[in-house]
Amino acid sequence: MEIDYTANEMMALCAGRLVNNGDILFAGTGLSMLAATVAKRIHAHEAVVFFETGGIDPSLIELPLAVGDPRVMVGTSVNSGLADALSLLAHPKLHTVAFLGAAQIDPYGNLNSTLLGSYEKPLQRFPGSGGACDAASMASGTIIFMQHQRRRFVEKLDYFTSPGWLTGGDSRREAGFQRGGPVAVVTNLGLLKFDDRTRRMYLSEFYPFTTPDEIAENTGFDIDLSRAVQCSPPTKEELTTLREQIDPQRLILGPLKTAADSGRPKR
Amino acid sequence: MEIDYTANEMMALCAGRLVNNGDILFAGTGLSMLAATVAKRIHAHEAVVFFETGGIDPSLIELPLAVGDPRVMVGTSVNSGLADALSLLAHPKLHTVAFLGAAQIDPYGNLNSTLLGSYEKPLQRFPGSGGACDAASMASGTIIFMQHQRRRFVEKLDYFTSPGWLTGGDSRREAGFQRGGPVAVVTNLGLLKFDDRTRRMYLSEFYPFTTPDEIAENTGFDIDLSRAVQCSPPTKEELTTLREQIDPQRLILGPLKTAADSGRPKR
Amino acid sequence: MNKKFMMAAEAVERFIDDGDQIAIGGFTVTRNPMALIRETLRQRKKELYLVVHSQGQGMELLIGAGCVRRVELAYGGVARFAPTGIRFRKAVKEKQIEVEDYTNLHMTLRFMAGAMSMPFVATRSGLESDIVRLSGFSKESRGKGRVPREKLKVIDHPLDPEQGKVVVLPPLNPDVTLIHAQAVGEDGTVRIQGLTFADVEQAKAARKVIVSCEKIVPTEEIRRDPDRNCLPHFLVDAVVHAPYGAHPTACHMFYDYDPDHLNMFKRIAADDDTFRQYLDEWVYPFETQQAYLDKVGEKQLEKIKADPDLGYAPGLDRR
Amino acid sequence: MNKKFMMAAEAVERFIDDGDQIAIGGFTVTRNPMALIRETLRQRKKELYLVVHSQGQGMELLIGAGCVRRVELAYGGVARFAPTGIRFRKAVKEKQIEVEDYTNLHMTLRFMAGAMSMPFVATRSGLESDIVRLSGFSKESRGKGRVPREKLKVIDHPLDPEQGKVVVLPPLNPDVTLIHAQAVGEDGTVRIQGLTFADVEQAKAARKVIVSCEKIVPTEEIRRDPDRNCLPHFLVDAVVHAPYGAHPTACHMFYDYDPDHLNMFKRIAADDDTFRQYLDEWVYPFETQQAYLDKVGEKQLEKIKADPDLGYAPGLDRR
Repeated sequence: MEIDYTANEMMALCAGRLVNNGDILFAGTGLSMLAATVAKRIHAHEAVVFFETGGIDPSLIELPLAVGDPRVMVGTSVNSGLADALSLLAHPKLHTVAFLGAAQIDPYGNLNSTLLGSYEKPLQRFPGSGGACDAASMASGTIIFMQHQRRRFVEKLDYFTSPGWLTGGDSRREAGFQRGGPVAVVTNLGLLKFDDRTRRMYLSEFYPFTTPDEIAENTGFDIDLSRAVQCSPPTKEELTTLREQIDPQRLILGPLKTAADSGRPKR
Repeated sequence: MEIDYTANEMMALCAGRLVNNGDILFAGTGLSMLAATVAKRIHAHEAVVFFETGGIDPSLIELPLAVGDPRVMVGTSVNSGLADALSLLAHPKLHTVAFLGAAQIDPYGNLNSTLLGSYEKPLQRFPGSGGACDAASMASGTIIFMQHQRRRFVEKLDYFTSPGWLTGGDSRREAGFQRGGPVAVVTNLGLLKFDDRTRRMYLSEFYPFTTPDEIAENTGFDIDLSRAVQCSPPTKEELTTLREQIDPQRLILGPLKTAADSGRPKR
Repeated sequence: MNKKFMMAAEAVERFIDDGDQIAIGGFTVTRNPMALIRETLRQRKKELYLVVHSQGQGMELLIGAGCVRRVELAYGGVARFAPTGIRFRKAVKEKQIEVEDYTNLHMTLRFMAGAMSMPFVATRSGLESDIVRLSGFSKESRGKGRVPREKLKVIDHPLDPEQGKVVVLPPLNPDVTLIHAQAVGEDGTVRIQGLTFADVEQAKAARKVIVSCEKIVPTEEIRRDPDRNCLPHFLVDAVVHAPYGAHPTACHMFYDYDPDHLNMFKRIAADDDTFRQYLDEWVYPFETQQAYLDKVGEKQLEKIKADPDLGYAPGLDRR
Repeated sequence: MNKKFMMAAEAVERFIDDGDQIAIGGFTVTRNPMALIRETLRQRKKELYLVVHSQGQGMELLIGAGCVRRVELAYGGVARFAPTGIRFRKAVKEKQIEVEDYTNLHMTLRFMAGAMSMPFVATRSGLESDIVRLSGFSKESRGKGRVPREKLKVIDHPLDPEQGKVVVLPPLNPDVTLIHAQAVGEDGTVRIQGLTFADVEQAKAARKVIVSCEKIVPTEEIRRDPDRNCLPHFLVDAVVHAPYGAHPTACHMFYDYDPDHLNMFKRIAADDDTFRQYLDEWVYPFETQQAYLDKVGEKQLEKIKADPDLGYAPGLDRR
């Protein structure tokens, strides 16, 4: 490898490459903000970032650490509130793409960010939907960040927080959703997409420092590897933009170690 | 009569006397604004006036000629819009009183401000509800201004725009309204109220320059006159406030002629 | 310059089609998007389907000039200048237009539902009234084009039957919304000063949005104070710089309504011939807003100019 | 002085009762009404029923100190400082509180419905999810006190069956809403700067509203620019002047969140003993906001002070 990079950097860039010019991006903090920002700087100049809290297209001079951070209220087009911002997700004239994360994902991209165990007897509590279920229900598409671990990629969710492709096929539209569904899952090992017909997850790209087999091993359900290709490593431009312009303090990127070190989940 | 006054002056003051301190007043323009303002200046200092357009408690340095007049946007507590303002009407912690006018009224205070004839074959079109039906549906009470004429006080409305006491008795609450109903009708001849039990209109006060019989003659349905007393004429303070402080240009009060002249409807 | 910025002629030609459902911002005598409406008349748009709450002078011109087939509204009047809109009244009586009545809250909630992608919206306002009981559009038109399948429906409260009946209303998503604002940034961000009426909901509900404005300001300037802004740039399709673009209606902080013009209009509006003369004199000849303003005259514009503290023209003779 | 103005101690004592349903404004690490919440802890209010969208530090204290019995929420976390609220997580696991989950849009719409007296509100968000399928409160509690008869319901679209299923949600009308604002006029008019989150809807929906604020300004001043105001005076029941009243969360244009305090809290929150020590050190002793600020210290307040152009503290070490 000519340039050294971390798994976090690869994830941010891999997700950023999925953004199209003109997309209206519903971002959280963390990697999603890096992905959105790097896409805007490199190839999707007219993409717009907004936050569920009401900050629409902020200048983001400093990286916000929360979607309610005062840093999302500066240089915006409009400072509004939750009602306005969450409504944008569903706006028929916008192509809205939401970045989401979760504790668990199933083969159809449905997400759990609420709890482990059962609703009656929770073993572990997470924060809950926030706006995630809203975004998953109403955006034109979602891009999901996950740590790639068997206990997170599960056949059945402990709690179904946010709708993906439901049970696959046409089930999402039949349930009453007017659009949307997961576009991709970006993990620390690779990029997963959903079959156009069955809507089941398959491996689309594996990072240069992983293998399809390693990914299958870390996935808690059967996953189609037949379409997998190697992901292009970060370009110099991508890495420079990310490191020097977007997160120079590595607040989100974290320590600079090699991808091979940082990318593999600890088990 | 010691002080000369017009029917319009009598109407504004008579309605103003019905306002209680702390009432939140939904005003239109015209007489309702005079009534609200005179009440605020004389006895209901903490009453608040707001407009359906979103102007909440404006200073009203000059009289607005429309509820969307830029004069309702100055010195307000909040400049908002229709959604916010119309929602205030129903606010459970506020005692909201709405001033309304109409083309027709029936014995239970239901109003028509939409048309004469039928919906299929209108003979004459009026502006329509605007916010009147909303106020009649949701305010704690309504005070209605009318010109007292047989063709306006009718047994059956040509079009039912705004709900009053419906068919009387408990019908309003049974229909699903949570509060409200007409408190009084202020006309150029007198003040009419609604029986606590039957909710049918009766004559409460006749102006010094009219008689109960004249009022009955100008009412298109049977009206109970048995409870009628004479209305106190305007006090000097009331008239001075109205003429000198509120409408010195007589934009709404109109020409200064005696009540006996101006009060009687032309037939 | 941002490619959204264009002349009224281009905006109306590109974004308004015959038969479109059109929402109009403003209220009776304030912030009617008159420059855009005059251009719509000039381009002889036909069969328009207006959806408004309380519309005044703008609707008078559109209906009077024969551009309109259908109207959903709560109120048609020009305040004290014409408590019932003169051309509106005439068109209803002569059955030139089909009308369906709602209340201001109904229309506002329907725009809000459209703006927020709510499937429908519920209220208790209007129970038992003819607004709820009677439909103005024919059965045959129902469910076709933009005419909603049902005007509205009265249903039992779905969560708590003890709460009785409620009215449910369909959302509105007009083809085009026309509004007039005080300022637009070079990026397209919109700022309205004073009351917003339902302009924001109307614009957010629309498939296409045309905004005319008093002034265009640099992006940095409009974004220095985003608490005051009401529409993000990416929801706006066309911006037309039109000083005095609401004349003869008012624009808070810029100018008052023009009582002379509105009184003159009132005198001529009832008669078809004098109304046509009005259009020939005040509407059709002007390809640009500037040409129209030259016709109005500097003296008149000065007369209605707003006091910078009050936002209107104090002492203006409004009789 | 307006009789609505009072100390936090009086406001909490007069307007919050044990068992009340309480809405809290702000969002995770911003504009949590902390001064009011600390006073609520100090007065040992019990059995509170919180209704929030995304609540952070304020809910952590209320739950941690045992003031809370029930919560309806969409999100319980303090952003990067505690992606899941530490005391919230613990209380759920140990079944000290009953929880019912919604989404941010659900909660916002429910507050909006309460604020606007809509009988209920409809959305497609959450169809097929466990948020819609599962209820967290027991059957026995349903319809009692403020617990809605139904958490929500999935129904067929009442106006157009072709549009399929929709979720209908009950309005919220909390007993009390607590918010922290930048400024309140001497008349009680409230101004929030920056994002309003759902504070305005929460306040309008409430039976009683307590507002703490950074500064009190003359009535003429706050009414000189009413476009910026968000709550009319007559909807506000108590105003508490509390500079830095959102600390350790942020208040746009006044101060940033306090990373030192929040990191310290994160370290002590998981353990019941150290958490109790925190309360004894940072909450219970202070009868006034000033006493609390003395404890925080001038140096720390200076460190988080906002830059007047940016509204936050640039370069603040936020690790």
